[in-house]
Amino acid sequence: MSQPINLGPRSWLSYRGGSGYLLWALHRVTGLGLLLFLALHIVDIFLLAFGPAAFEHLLVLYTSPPGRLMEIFLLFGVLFHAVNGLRIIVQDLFTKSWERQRHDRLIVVQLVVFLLIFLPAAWIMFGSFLESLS
Amino acid sequence: MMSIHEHTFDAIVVGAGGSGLMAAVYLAKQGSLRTAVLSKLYPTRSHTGTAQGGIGAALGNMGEEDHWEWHMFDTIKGSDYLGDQDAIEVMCRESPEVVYELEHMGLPFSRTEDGRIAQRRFGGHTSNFGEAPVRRACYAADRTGHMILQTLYQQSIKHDVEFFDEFQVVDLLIEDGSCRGAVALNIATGELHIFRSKALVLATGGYGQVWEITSNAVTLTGDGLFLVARRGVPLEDMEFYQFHPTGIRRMGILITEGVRGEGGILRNHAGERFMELYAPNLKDLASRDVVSRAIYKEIRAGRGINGERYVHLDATQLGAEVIENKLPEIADFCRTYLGIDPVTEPIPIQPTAHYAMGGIPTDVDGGVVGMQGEPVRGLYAIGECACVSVHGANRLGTNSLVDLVVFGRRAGIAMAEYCRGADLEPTGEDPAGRSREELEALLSTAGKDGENAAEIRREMKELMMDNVSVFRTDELLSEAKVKLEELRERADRIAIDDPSRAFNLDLTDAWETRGMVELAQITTECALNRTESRGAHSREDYPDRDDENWLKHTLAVVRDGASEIGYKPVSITRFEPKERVY
Amino acid sequence: MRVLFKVYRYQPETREDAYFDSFEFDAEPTDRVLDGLNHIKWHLDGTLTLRRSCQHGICGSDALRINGVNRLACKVLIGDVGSKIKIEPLMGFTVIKDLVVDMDRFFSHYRSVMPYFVNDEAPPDRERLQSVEARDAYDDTTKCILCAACTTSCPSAWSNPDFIGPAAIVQAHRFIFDDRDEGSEERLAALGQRDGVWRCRTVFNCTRACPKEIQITKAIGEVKKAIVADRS
Amino acid sequence: MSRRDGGGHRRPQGSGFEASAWFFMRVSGVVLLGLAVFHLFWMHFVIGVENIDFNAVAGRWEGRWGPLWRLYDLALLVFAMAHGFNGLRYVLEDYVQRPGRRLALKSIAYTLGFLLISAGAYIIFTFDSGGV
Ligand SMILES: Cc1cc2nc3c(=O)[nH]c(=O)nc-3n(C[C@H](O)[C@H](O)[C@H](O)COP(=O)(O)OP(=O)(O)OC[C@H]3O[C@@H](n4cnc5c(N)ncnc54)[C@H](O)[C@@H]3O)c2cc1C
Ligand code: HEM
Ligand code: SF4
Ligand code: F3S
Ligand code: FES
Repeated sequence: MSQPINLGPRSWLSYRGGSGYLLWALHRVTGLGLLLFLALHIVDIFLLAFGPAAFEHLLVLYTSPPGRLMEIFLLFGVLFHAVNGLRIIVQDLFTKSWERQRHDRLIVVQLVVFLLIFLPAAWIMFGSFLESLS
Repeated sequence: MMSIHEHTFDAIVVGAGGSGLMAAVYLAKQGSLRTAVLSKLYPTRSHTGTAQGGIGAALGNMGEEDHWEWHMFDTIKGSDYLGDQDAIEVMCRESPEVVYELEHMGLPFSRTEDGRIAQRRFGGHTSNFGEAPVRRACYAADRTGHMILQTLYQQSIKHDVEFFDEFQVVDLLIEDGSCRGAVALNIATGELHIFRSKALVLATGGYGQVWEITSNAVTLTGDGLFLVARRGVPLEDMEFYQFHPTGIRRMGILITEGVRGEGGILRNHAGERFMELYAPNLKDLASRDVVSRAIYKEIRAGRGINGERYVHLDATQLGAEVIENKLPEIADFCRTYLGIDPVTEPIPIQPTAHYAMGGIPTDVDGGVVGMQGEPVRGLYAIGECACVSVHGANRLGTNSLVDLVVFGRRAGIAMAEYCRGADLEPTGEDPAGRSREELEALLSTAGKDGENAAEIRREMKELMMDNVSVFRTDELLSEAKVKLEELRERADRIAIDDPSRAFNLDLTDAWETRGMVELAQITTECALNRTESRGAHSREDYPDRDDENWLKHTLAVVRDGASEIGYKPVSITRFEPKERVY
Repeated sequence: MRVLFKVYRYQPETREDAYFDSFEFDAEPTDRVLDGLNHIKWHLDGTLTLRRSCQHGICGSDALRINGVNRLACKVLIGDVGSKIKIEPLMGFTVIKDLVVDMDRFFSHYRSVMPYFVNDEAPPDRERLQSVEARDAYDDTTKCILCAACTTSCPSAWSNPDFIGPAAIVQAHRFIFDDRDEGSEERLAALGQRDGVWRCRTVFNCTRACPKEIQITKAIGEVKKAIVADRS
Repeated sequence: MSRRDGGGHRRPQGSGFEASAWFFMRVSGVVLLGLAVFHLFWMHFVIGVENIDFNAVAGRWEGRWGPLWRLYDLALLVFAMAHGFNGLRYVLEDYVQRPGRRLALKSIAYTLGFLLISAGAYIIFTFDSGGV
């Protein structure tokens, strides 16, 4: 008789929830991304067991130009997830900060902190990316 | 063909506002009785939730002396001596007890410094028989009604009350002087349900939608009133309809009297505090009919703001703190709908149709009584749709909430008692037949040519606003009578758009429209009939109160489409009628 | 001003699929969005179906998705949302017809937190005393009108219908932080379950959606802390 | 309808696992903030990715501070994995509603997590460059 037409990922994406919604989605994506990277990382470390050749064979992955680019994404992910995670922890500690205005202000602070660290670091990494090209 | 479902209960409550829920909680507390609550809205959507200012009880929590007798006197005076004093005595005596009971149910009243229920001033409430304003209105910020509704709904859940949400009662099974149940439309499916019962209480609220500018919800269409009227039960004092002085201009959204209770002042175009003229003693806190008339007079004298049909309610001297803490909802309304900040700017207001003093005549236990004072067995009425009569010709602020809980409780107790001694009476063949025919006929108009229900409502609302509101004359009322008859005929030819069964609000809107036109007619008829001015009923052609001829209640019963009028004496026990000055 | 309403329609008795209908007409910027919808229903197309009652943001009937976010149609002015207005039913509930959704699950979650005052001691003759500060501790959450705007804005509730949702937590908060109430242990136990407060990922959509401006995420945070404190 | 659960909405009595998980996410988050960010900083800006090779690892794990580095890396491994896999569990709980499928996916995730931690720990404990 009735159909749940307003369900499903399409409508989820179209909801205009604002900054909190966006940050949450990014937190989730970066968290999962980090997990994926970490799994990979453990695998390559595990290759140490098979001696230098096996290990260093895979290390090219990290030093190649695409690897250098990925590194920037990695930094973005770790940094964003860390700063956002820290904000959540702080807010959970001081529940009052979940009030709307305070929350909005904290998000601005968080973005500033994130950019202050990320931009210079990314700049340096971008430099080594350019180097790796040559 | 609609399919029909049948249910049997001991007691049925129609309407889940403050009064209905109070009765339901009391019925449920009796234990063994099977009780059902039918409501066309989810219970928490009921209009009781919009009540703002407070509930009156002589608790004397604010360091001022107060007595229920003073409350009784104020109520009687406020009613312009038309209220039944035995009933008023019951209400004012029981109100402290019921307010404590609400608190014990968890209602989050605002508090005084020493932890007691906080109280504020309200229009017409005085100490020592009219001497000076007294703080009697118990409040929970400015959402007292919301908290009452929520608390009672919570208690209903706690006591396992059975709810039929979004079931609209469309007929009452009243036969041979007794009520045997009701027929309801399950809005979600469009199916009819027959509910048989030993006792049934109507708690369907007011009918403010009859007027254009109103504080009432679009769903306050007076269903309970026209349902009983159609079954030959009289309606009492329908000419007394209260216009609240301070509704937001054009929208009618209510600005609680609590604003004036906290010190807000009415001002005309020149910035003058004009209430000093009309009520030198209580000024802005005079009773509502007095203030509404004063505003109309200012407007007529060209002293409305910019010469237009409104004046200002000035709350700026209250300060930000009082406004944010004690009147947060009001501040929110002003910001949302008017784009103004009440802390710094005056609020544009005009009188708004607000409350029906009249209704289904009952005794002090909610039992419905007929034309000759004979009880209608098994039928009860409480809340705004009932007329006990504790409000007489004009209700004091805060007294409706008292009325709901005091008489809701009494009716609950009385019904339980009645159910124990009574048997289920049989209903005739095909009890849902009438409703089915009526609704099927309306449904079959879907998509055909006919009158638009919304257009009929619009014309009726404008007419009632112009002709049957704060000031009335023979001429205006007679004109309204003729036009309403036309509207009623047109209402018979309504054609709807929506042919479907499930959630057909087009259908119920049309059905309600017909009922409202009938109520507008009864109101006009009674107003035309009463040739005096008393309380909210103000006849310019009969400006004085006339106790000799009119110290009596009107009873109107509809026979063959026309109202017949009878009378009932006023119960006067303690306070002899006096001139009413504030 | 000229306005264009794009309204979600679903009329299962006459047509199988859901679709959008457009209505163009003149309105005042100070009109409520609900006034626009009423105009459509009353004068353009009587089949349009939505719940509404009080018309001033108190009854909680008309929470809808307006231009992508949950709002009460009677608490937004047309002038504030612009001339193109898209109206959809609340997300995550089954649609019954047009803008009307089935609220059963919402109320069943509400009921699951014991949303009523519990104190079995015999009450005093007069009121139970409560200090102004103690009363303030739960003032905010008493404002809830059960409109469901919050729960249906929450990604956690969209994907997981068993999550009791912010509205039920708000209702529980109102009692947990009322010092007269004694049922909190049971309430906290219920809220500590898998589908209780821990499903809240602090997305904050709820707080932004609440028409009564209740600080919902804060209330949820307070409940979480109370549970953790209760356990340690 | 029974009184206390008010309307047939029954759920299993919990052990407070979710509360602990929530708490752990906060604690591990703070710990990781130190460990992971420092790790990243060290590897990228102190050592430099281009300089990392088998010898670099050996130098770190077998040098003067070797045991401490191993401990550090073990902590990082365990915390990051536990934190990350609990995060993955959250995501699965949120999006996988069918009980059977949810259980299956969670089992796979836990197994994977266990394998990864074991592999990482194995290396950390047993690494021996053989004196290269
Ligand atoms: C804006 C405003 C502010 C107010 N402020 C105050 C105040 O401060 N103090 C005070 O004392 N009074 C106040 N009042 C008055 C008071 O709130 C109302 O008179 C009172 O709430 C009416 O309650 P009730 O129980 O009679 O009905 P309502 O609360 O109106 O409920 C009516 C119920 O009947 C149901 N119903 C109606 N028709 C049908 C049908 N056909 N079938 C099934 N169910 C039906 C509805 O669903 C609803 O549940 C105020 C009123 C308004 C409008
Ligand atoms: C750097 C310091 C880190 C901090 C401060 C941090 C903080 C947090 C916090 C507080 C949460 C909980 C969010 C919630 O309960 O809603 C979280 C979730 C998560 N974290 Fe981290 N984290 C960090 C590092 C990592 C790392 C290294 C990984 C990858 C292995 C990771 C993966 C995840 C995942 C997958 C989630 C779940 C996301 C979700 O539920 O939406 N985190 N993090
Ligand atoms: S918390 Fe706010 S949004 Fe949620 S139901 Fe209550 S009033 Fe509506
Ligand atoms: S949107 Fe949902 S995740 Fe939490 S903060 Fe609000 S309940
Ligand atoms: S109609 Fe009541 S909240 Fe909008």
